[in-house]
Amino acid sequence: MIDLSIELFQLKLKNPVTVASGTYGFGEVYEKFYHPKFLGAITTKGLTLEKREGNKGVRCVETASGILNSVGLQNPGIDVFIKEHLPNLKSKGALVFVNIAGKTVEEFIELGERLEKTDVDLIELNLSCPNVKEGGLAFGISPKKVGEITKKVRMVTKKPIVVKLSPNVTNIVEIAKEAEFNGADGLTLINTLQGMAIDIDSKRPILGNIYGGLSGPAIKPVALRMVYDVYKNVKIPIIGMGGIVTYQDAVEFILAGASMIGVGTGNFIDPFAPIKIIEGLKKYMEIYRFNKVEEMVGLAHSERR
Amino acid sequence: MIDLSIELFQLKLKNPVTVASGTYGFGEVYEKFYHPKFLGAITTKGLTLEKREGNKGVRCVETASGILNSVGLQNPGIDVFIKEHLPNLKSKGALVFVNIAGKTVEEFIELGERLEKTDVDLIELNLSCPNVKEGGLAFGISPKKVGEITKKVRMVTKKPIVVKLSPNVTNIVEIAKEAEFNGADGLTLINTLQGMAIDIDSKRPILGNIYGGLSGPAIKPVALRMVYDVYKNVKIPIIGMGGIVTYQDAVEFILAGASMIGVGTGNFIDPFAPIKIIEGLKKYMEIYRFNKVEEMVGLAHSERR
Amino acid sequence: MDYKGKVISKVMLTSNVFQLTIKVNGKIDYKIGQFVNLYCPNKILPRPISIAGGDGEYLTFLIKIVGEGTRYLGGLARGDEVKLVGPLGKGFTVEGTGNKKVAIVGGGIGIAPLLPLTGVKFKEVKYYFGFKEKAYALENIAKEYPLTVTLDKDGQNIVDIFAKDLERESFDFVYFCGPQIMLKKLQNILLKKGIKGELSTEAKMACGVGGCLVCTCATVDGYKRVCKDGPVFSVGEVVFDD
Amino acid sequence: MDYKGKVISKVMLTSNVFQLTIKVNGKIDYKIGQFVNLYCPNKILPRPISIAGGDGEYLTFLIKIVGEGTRYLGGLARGDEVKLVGPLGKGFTVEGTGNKKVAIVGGGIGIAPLLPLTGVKFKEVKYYFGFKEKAYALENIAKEYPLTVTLDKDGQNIVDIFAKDLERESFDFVYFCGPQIMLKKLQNILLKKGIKGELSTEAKMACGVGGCLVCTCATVDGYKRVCKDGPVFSVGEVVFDD
Ligand SMILES: Cc1cc2nc3c(=O)[nH]c(=O)nc-3n(C[C@H](O)[C@H](O)[C@H](O)COP(=O)(O)OP(=O)(O)OC[C@H]3O[C@@H](n4cnc5c(N)ncnc54)[C@H](O)[C@@H]3O)c2cc1C
Ligand SMILES: Cc1cc2nc3c(=O)[nH]c(=O)nc-3n(C[C@H](O)[C@H](O)[C@H](O)COP(=O)(O)OP(=O)(O)OC[C@H]3O[C@@H](n4cnc5c(N)ncnc54)[C@H](O)[C@@H]3O)c2cc1C
Ligand SMILES: Cc1cc2nc3c(=O)[nH]c(=O)nc-3n(C[C@H](O)[C@H](O)[C@H](O)COP(=O)(O)O)c2cc1C
Ligand SMILES: Cc1cc2nc3c(=O)[nH]c(=O)nc-3n(C[C@H](O)[C@H](O)[C@H](O)COP(=O)(O)O)c2cc1C
Ligand code: FES
Ligand code: FES
Repeated sequence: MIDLSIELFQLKLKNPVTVASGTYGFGEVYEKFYHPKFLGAITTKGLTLEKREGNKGVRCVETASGILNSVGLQNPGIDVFIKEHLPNLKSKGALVFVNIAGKTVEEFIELGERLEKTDVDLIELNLSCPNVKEGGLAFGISPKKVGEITKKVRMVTKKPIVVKLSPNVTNIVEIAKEAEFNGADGLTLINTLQGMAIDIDSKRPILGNIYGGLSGPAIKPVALRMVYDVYKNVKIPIIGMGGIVTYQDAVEFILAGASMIGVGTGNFIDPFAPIKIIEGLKKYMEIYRFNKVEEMVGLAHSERR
Repeated sequence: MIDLSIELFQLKLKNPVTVASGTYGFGEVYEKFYHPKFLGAITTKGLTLEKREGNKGVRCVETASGILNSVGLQNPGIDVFIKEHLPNLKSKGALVFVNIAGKTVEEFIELGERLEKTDVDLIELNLSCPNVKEGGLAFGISPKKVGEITKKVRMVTKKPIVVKLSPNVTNIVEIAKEAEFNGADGLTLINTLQGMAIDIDSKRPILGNIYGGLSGPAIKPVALRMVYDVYKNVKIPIIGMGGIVTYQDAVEFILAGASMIGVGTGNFIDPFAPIKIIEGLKKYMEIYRFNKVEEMVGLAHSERR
Repeated sequence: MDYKGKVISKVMLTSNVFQLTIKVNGKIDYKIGQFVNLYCPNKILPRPISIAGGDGEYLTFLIKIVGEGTRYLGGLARGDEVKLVGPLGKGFTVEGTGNKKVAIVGGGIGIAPLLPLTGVKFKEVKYYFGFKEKAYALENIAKEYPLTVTLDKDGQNIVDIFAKDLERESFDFVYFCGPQIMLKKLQNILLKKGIKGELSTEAKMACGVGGCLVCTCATVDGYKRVCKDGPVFSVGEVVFDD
Repeated sequence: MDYKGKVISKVMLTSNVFQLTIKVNGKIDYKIGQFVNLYCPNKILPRPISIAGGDGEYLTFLIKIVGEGTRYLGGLARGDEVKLVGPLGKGFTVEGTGNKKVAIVGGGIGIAPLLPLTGVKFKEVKYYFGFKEKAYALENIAKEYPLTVTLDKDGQNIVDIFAKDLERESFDFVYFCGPQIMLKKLQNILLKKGIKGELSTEAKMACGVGGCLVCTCATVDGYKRVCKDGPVFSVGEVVFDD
């Protein structure tokens, strides 16, 4: 019998499929398509201490097989989330992964403390947002900062912590190791690649924020390479994402070393993508006689078979 | 009157369009489509001191709006090039940019010395090939090495030197500045992004070399961002490339700060791409009343107009 | 929420505006002003398009070709299939307007979401539909829809014409849609006159369902999602750029 | 070098193999064994496809659907346009074979580049065309082409059958094409027997014209480009993987 369930981060997940932070709101808007409980977990939009309005002007452009976004962490603030969104989310019977973004190390600690008292299931440290001026990418490119933040949040919470890494770095393995060494239970990769687009008629950058984060199928080869490299060098599980739309994409990431996968831009391309991926994974495992997802994780590293 | 000619690197170019190294051979194979003299310049495949066979196994996969290649610098060696290919190339009346790749600093110097005695028009230092074990990317991610190699090649040749940068870095601006500081006449960006693909049936990486370099429209937003950032921080001209297929793409790069553009993967998508880009540029300049390419370079940086 | 549509007809109304009628494999119970996401296989994001008419089983759209997505849609022919998701967004308020004198003001392709209002009973209704190009207008649009169309006069656009009428005539409620600049001008006029109304606005979208926050517009209560909290907003809600 | 083709007919020969005939806006003067690059708008790289027949103004292809590019081509219908570049590559040597006894050995879709050899005068010629699936073969292929087709027998593939014939019969020259494993086996047999011949091989391509070096295969003289130095190589030239 094929069993998609997987134990990760001391949690029992129905399946290895989640949604990527920022593409699914707080779980309520996709309910018209399918019940959130079918997902392995829900990952929320990035949350900050205070409410944020996000960036001005155009926030999205479509590019070849990808999109650039520059939302800039618009969110109602952690307290509103805990009071207004979390109870509803938890009542759906889904595991809730909460993505947090601090402007300072202290803010990360504060965010961790506030979540510790709630029933969220996992904390994802967003050390990689390319669309904010403070924190975000500035932290994510520094192995030292990544280590420090991981360690300090680790001290204020017993919940599993996953560190979300940026691909905009020379050496993602070094940063991944630093997170692992400082107590991360897992890693999420990748966040978006920094990019931009120019309107040749107005002759100006299209996005209000000039820069945006590139996501979608275009970046899949880059994401896959990073998952593959990081898997070779760490022992903690990886949540892989970046351009996953079909179950075939998901299988590639699992074979590269992801224990779990996230669907981001894929939700826009097909609102049912996560559900179709779950069904497709089952079919694939049937054909290749895998019983558990764990048997597939990292298989691309083994010798020719 | 619209004049596409541009003076760069102490050279007078017919137009600002070249081909990206490695996608055009040594200029002879595209002759059945159009005469090479119509291009602003031809850029050759990367050359090494000794002949190289390149990588084993599958060397190319198509990805969403991109391709991964892992040729691994297959080439006949600099001497064969100088003896057999260069005279033919020069006889075509095209300017010849030669892309070189050394395994060591000394090899770069040696390559520069050998070219100094020839009539090649420009030397492009490939400090960014992701598909070789020694040199290549290993040099390109180190500002110090980039500076050192630029400086030492500078000492052995009077020809213009352009340094080709890798996008697989945290801070491309820092590396660009190092090249400028050490005497580069220009910069080419970007080389390919490191990526990979996995065959879900065989469960193995598809490329013989596991990793490949991602090119094509998929990477355009990333390339554009890097050209834009580097332009802000250096004074030497930039040859922009990465996903350019149409004249609209070319205009985006010029507005971002490229004085010249290169067509790589675009040649595979449409063998006439460089020619259509030249024609399209003319049309665009007509519509927006530009007389010289120089007037457009970097315009996206100026205030809203 | 997600459907397959079969193209029943495609009529070019001008060189770059067409009317597309599809039959849905189901019934879309829509409110006037709502939109659907039409998927274009040559693009990764769907294209938001207002429902311009139809009973829900049949749907009509009025689409202007401005880029690759709409070009694909313009290439559809009878019998072709198109994937869609909807209805999306908030519609116009049409409850309790039976005793109101309303104006309906549309600019260019902005008339699309307003067209189904032709089926609503108002005490009195006046249409102000303006088009830049001649061909765009009267002959073809009016032929297809049961409308009296007020055309752009030289030098004056539809807002100018409406503003002039406002000097000697009054309205209880105004529905409007069109380019941003028109929305801004008209909203200012209505605010000054104290006339109520609703407008439908646009923003570049990704998800179309409220999940990604790329489609926000500034409002007096902070940023709101055009796809979910709009595209219809009350007069005075949206804060337009300068 | 670059042409527009208009689809004259598309005939499904099996559930995933079809014959495509196009009329070119010009005339492609091709050598047997050469190929063209067919552009598929849903993919960025063109698809290399052997010329399986035609006078150059009309061209016939035999295509197996294996992925998105070939699926697109399989969806073409009469009247559709397709962009192509060619002829590309080196063809088979057919000069001076008029006094030779030849065998033509094809496996599966590998018969495509061999089909135009049916128009060449040889002293004597024997065809060995093998197919895995029944449906793939005889009835349909033979109906379309003037061939005697030797079919796979249970447990034996076409190379086995040919090898058995070689025990009691000899040939001067062998043309062959098919899966890599078949090329390797057959080349070994011919080398051992000292029989000359040419094979057509495959590699993933990008440019198709010799500029990018992604399509190389190992040969006794080092790596060569399949698109430019091949796809036809002499027996003994290509060094196959283990
Ligand atoms: C709620 C909502 C309802 C809409 N209803 C309709 C409708 O009923 N009929 C209709 O024709 N369109 C409608 N639109 C606009 C339509 O969604 C866009 O025109 C379409 O997405 C453009 O896609 P594209 O691929 O053709 O162009 P893209 O390639 O995305 O854009 C091409 C170029 O056109 C510009 N552009 C984008 N949108 C517009 C626009 N609306 N007007 C002018 N230029 C534009 C872009 O900036 C770009 O420069 C609606 C939009 C929204 C948000
Ligand atoms: C010189 C040359 C001549 C050719 N002539 C013909 C021809 O006449 N008729 C024809 O049908 N094909 C021919 N091919 C093969 C054809 O080019 C490929 O099948 C095609 O490019 C696949 O494109 P795709 O987008 O459908 O599949 P892709 O999406 O590119 O690949 C889909 C899957 O199929 C696999 N695959 C790729 N090629 C093949 C193959 N040949 N057989 C089985 N699996 C494959 C891939 O590894 C991948 O897993 C020729 C190839 C070459 C190099
Ligand atoms: C519109 C949008 C908003 C995003 N917001 C966040 C966010 O708040 N926090 C975060 O960690 N990542 C955010 N991301 C990044 C995604 O979670 C994901 O890492 C990235 O998009 C790559 O995956 P994909 O290609 O499947 O989209 C956002 C991405 C998009 C497209
Ligand atoms: C098949 C192939 C071979 C390449 N070989 C080289 C090379 O030898 N030297 C080099 O500097 N860059 C090489 N490149 C990188 C290109 O020159 C270019 O920087 C890159 O492909 C991005 O541009 P594009 O998206 O237009 O292809 C190669 C790229 C491709 C696709
Ligand atoms: S388009 Fe995603 S929130 Fe509106
Ligand atoms: S495909 Fe480019 S050299 Fe053969």
